[in-house]
Amino acid sequence: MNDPTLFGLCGATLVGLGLYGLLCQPGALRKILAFNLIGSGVFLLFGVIALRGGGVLAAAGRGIDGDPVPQALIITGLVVAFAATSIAVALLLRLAETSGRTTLENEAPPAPSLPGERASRPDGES
Amino acid sequence: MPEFLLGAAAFVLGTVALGLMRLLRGPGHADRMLSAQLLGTGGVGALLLLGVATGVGAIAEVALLLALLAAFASVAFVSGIQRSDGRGPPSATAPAAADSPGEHRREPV
Amino acid sequence: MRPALDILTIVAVSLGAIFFLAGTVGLLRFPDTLTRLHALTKADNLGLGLVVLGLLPQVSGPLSALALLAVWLLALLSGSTVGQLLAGKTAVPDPDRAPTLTPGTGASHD
Amino acid sequence: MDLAALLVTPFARLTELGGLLLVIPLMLPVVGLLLAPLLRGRWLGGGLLGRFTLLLLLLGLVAALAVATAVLTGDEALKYYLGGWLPPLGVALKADGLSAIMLLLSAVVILAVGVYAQREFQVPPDASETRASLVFWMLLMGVWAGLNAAFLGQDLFTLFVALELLTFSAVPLVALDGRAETLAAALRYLLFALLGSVLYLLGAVLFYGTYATLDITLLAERISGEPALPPAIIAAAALMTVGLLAKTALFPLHLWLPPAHAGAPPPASAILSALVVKASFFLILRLWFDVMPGALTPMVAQILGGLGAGAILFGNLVALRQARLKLLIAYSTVAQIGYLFLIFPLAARAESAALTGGMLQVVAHALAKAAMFMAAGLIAKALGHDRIRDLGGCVRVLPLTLLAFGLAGLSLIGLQPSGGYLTKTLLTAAADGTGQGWWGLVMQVGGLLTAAYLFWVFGHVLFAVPSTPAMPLKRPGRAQELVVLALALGALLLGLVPPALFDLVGVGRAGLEASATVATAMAGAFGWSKLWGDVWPLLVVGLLVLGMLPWPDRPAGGSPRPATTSLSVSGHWAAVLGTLLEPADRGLRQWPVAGLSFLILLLALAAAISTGA
Amino acid sequence: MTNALIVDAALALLVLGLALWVIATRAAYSAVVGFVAYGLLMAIIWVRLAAVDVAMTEAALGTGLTGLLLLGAAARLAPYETAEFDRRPGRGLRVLIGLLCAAIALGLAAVVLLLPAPAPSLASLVADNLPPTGVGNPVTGVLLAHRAIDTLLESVVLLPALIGVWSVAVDPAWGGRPGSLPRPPASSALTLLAQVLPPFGILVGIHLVWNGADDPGGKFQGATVLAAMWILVLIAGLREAPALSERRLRVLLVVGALVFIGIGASGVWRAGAFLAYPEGYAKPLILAIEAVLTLSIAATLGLLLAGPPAGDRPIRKTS
Repeated sequence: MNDPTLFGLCGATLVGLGLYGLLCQPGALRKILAFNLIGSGVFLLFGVIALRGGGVLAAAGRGIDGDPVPQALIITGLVVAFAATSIAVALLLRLAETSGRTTLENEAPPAPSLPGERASRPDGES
Repeated sequence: MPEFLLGAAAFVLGTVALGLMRLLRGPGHADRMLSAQLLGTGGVGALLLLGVATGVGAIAEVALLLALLAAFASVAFVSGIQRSDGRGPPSATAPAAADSPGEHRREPV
Repeated sequence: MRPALDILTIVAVSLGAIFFLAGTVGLLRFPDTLTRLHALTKADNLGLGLVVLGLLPQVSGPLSALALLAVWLLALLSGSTVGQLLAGKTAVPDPDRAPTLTPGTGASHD
Repeated sequence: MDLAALLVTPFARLTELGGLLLVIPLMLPVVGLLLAPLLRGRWLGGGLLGRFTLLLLLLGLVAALAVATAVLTGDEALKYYLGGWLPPLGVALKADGLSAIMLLLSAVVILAVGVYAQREFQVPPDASETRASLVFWMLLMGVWAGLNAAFLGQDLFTLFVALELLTFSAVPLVALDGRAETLAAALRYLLFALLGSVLYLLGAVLFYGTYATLDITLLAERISGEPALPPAIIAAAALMTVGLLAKTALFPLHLWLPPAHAGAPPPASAILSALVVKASFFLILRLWFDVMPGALTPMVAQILGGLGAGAILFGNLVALRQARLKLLIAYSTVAQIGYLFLIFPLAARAESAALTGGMLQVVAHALAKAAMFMAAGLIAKALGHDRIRDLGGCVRVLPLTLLAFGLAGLSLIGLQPSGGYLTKTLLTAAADGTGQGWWGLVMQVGGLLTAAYLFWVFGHVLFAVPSTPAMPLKRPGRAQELVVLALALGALLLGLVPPALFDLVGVGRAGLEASATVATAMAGAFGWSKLWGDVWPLLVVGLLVLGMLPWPDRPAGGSPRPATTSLSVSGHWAAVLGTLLEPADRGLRQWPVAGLSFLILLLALAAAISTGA
Repeated sequence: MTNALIVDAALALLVLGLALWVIATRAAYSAVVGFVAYGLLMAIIWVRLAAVDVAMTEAALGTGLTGLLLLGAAARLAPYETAEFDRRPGRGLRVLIGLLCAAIALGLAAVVLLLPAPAPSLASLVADNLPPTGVGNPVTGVLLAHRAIDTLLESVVLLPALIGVWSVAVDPAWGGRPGSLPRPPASSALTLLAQVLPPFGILVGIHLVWNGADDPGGKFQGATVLAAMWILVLIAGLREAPALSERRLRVLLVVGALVFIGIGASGVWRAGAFLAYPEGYAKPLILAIEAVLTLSIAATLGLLLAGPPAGDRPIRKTS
């Protein structure tokens, strides 16, 4: 077992851990953290693939920097993950401010008669 | 020499990792952050050692970035624990608090 | 010349590593946040400084050496700032803010 | 005549651009998205941004038409290498028949939504920009950009970025009104969709790790050359499929869809239901039919078909129990998504009928559902609520809107000559032809259940105590009503389109006889016996449902109607079934339970793929 | 190489331990602190994986900006957090989900061990096709030439994300200044830091972008540093955040992608393909795109952190 494989196994474990956190932690912020863990596990696997891909080059004596294509894609992916995190955080903060909720359990079961009351929105169409 | 530097990097990393015990034990957020900060400095040190050991100059730049942004994260932390004390955002947004439901003051638990 | 520089590197880096160890021990053993903070900032600044000092003879150009020094200066600056900010908070016994810094209360649940 | 020439010549030039033509639909919405934040102000009658968007949408429609024309007349897929770099290094764009259909469909639906939303999202005279208007128009562009990129991309990573563009644009639309419920719905949607996309990305990573390319064509070549699928590819296919299923909200992963689609402003709901869930479905098609053709094992096909059947039955039954019109339509979407997944078990031996039927369902459902959501929006605007039991008398207020709603409903039920009819006929024929008649049975039951809830709505509209004011709170715009009607008519008359045009489905795909299949299906559509055979079950359902309605003469004029109206016999068992299913639905939509379904599905798919490997 | 192996094993174990902490600890704030430490270690791992460009991005984005974002969120959510823990799914469900997650992790681990060897790779293809792009850093070559469309779409993706963040504002606040940044009370230490660090950081950012053509670094890393410095100045209160309706700000947000598309479109006439560069002009054009994109991305990242407008001034009546 060489070291990139070690990190590959680490990435696989991170995906598993993150999945568990995303599904079992009730708090939305914890779910956001868990999503980031899954993401970094995936990127880590990609990084391992990049390094393995560089092995061919190293054997041919052309540098050891790994395969640049996955590296470029990981950078793109990191930025996208940051954008996702920031939207999620903004929604969550607003949700907490308006309702005090920070979890994602089902909406209250619709009362038999009137939940349509609030269907017309007060300021949505301004 | 590279072997010694790598060994030193491993040692520094292992040491500051031990410091993460503080993360587990707490008891306050500040203590937890201290262990992260130690990890930051230690990580920077380990990166510098790695950079020289492997002869890749750009690693020093990673260390530079890490040091730069670690300062930033610490500031975020210090401001953050003030917020978690329940002190609302000060002056700049306070006047609006009355009429915008979005920025009402949060009460400490 | 070379062996002397190598010895300098070995000594300085080893010393630096020991300071890191000291910082860790301080962080783990000292009784309260403030003393931990002091142990930490002193130790890791010195540790990093010694590591940088030890590495200086090993790098090729003046630019790399400058980068090393810059890293250390940055760490010093941010370390002292954060130290001050934290210490400022810890030193003033403000009842409003006490919860997060005393064990077991505030937003931490353990 | 000169005018015609003036219009036709540039169009012809456009279709001769070849692959470069594909850059236009890819970049047009992106440029719109980038220019939108600069267009502050209230010139052009309070809607500079809206008018600008409309202009772009018209241009986009022309571009999509040009792509479709070029693909259909050239009878081969358009391809373009961005930057002149060939895959595997570069990224290719490709429009085969399916892409062309999707491009055209999204251009049409988004244009309709754009017309509808002019009124709702215009800037009031005393401001230069409002939150809702900027957010809506920009994100509409964002959704459009994401859709077109997803339909044209040939690179698994580019498709990932497209999916994220789509998600980031769609999620804030859900929470546009800022109420806590919609914020929670948006957050749920976002987190579940992110789970889907990160697993999709993991799949793409494994593809790259095995073949060092992300280009669909190259991957297909390499995979078809394999004696057996490597383990990484099995894992990748399972991860990508289940990730995309989560984004498509296929039962039982539909936890986020009903609150999100029902809570969004009506034009946004229309886009979300009609198009956004279809993009991830489209990528599932791409994965199984283009990236790994031949790897679709019978087990996988049966799992996907089974989930589809579950969606049809479950979604329709739960829809029956909804008290609010928009939620009913949202659950109807859950059900209608199910039909799409019947393609998989049928495609193995009846690819023409399955793919053509599936694409027809995509188109027909998109048109009909967009029409229904926007009609529901007009109803809610005019009445101030969308409670089904209080819709009585609203036909007097909104005759045109309700007509459109009903016509769109006919397509969902699957009556001649709608797109829904063609879908059902083609898929049922395929099911019978391949000895899997049970899928046809599911579709029959689904159609009847759809009819039941539409009768339920119309029963209230026509016969319930007129509790609505004679004058609407807000009269819908003429353009709004017309555009809804046009979409509904589009869905209803899809079957009358000349069959030759359906050959578009088969471009870029060997051995697909779409036009012949459609022609056969339409040939017997209007025979009396056929018509009667299709209509009488609906009449029976209609009678049963109307029997459940509270008749106006019974609780005479009592304004707070008693909670339990006396039910007919049929009403009783429907109520029993409903009371059983509603908690089941609520349970399945619990986050951890949905997560459990997700994990089980992932492992089951991996096992099913490896049975054939 | 034993020392290297020890470093790697220690890193892997630490990262896993921290991930476990992030998942399992009770208080969200502690979890976030753990996540910041985790990001730090990931940066070191990227160095070990010979991906220095990624390490820089992770150090800047993963540790710095994400840290600020999540720490701020955790602090603001702390008052609401108490009830969360009781809403965990039941023990049986947790065990079941845990087992399935473990199965998936094991499956993935098996897949990792079974990846083909020798590993297929595009590395030599990139190396062969780097000269026409004129840049020396293969990662930059891939991002700006071979796969330019990804980079373009990705810089576009940031805009809906920003609009999504803004969209949660209350209507009267629209167009005002963003209000999510922490505002600690004025302190001399913070002011000093916010005065000393930014010039240095800007230097580093420019260096990263400029050098990114040939050495590790590039627009994302540079932009992240610039954004962090800007945010630091805002947090310290040395500058006021701009009102989000300002036209200059809006232009800054979109100019990068527009220039990118413009240069890409000119490629249709000058170089035969959309997003292609005319021969001999590739490097200056790439540098130009990088420079403008850096500004746009930095502004967008900063505003993503700064949050939705918070209503200190109503929208101006202009036209």
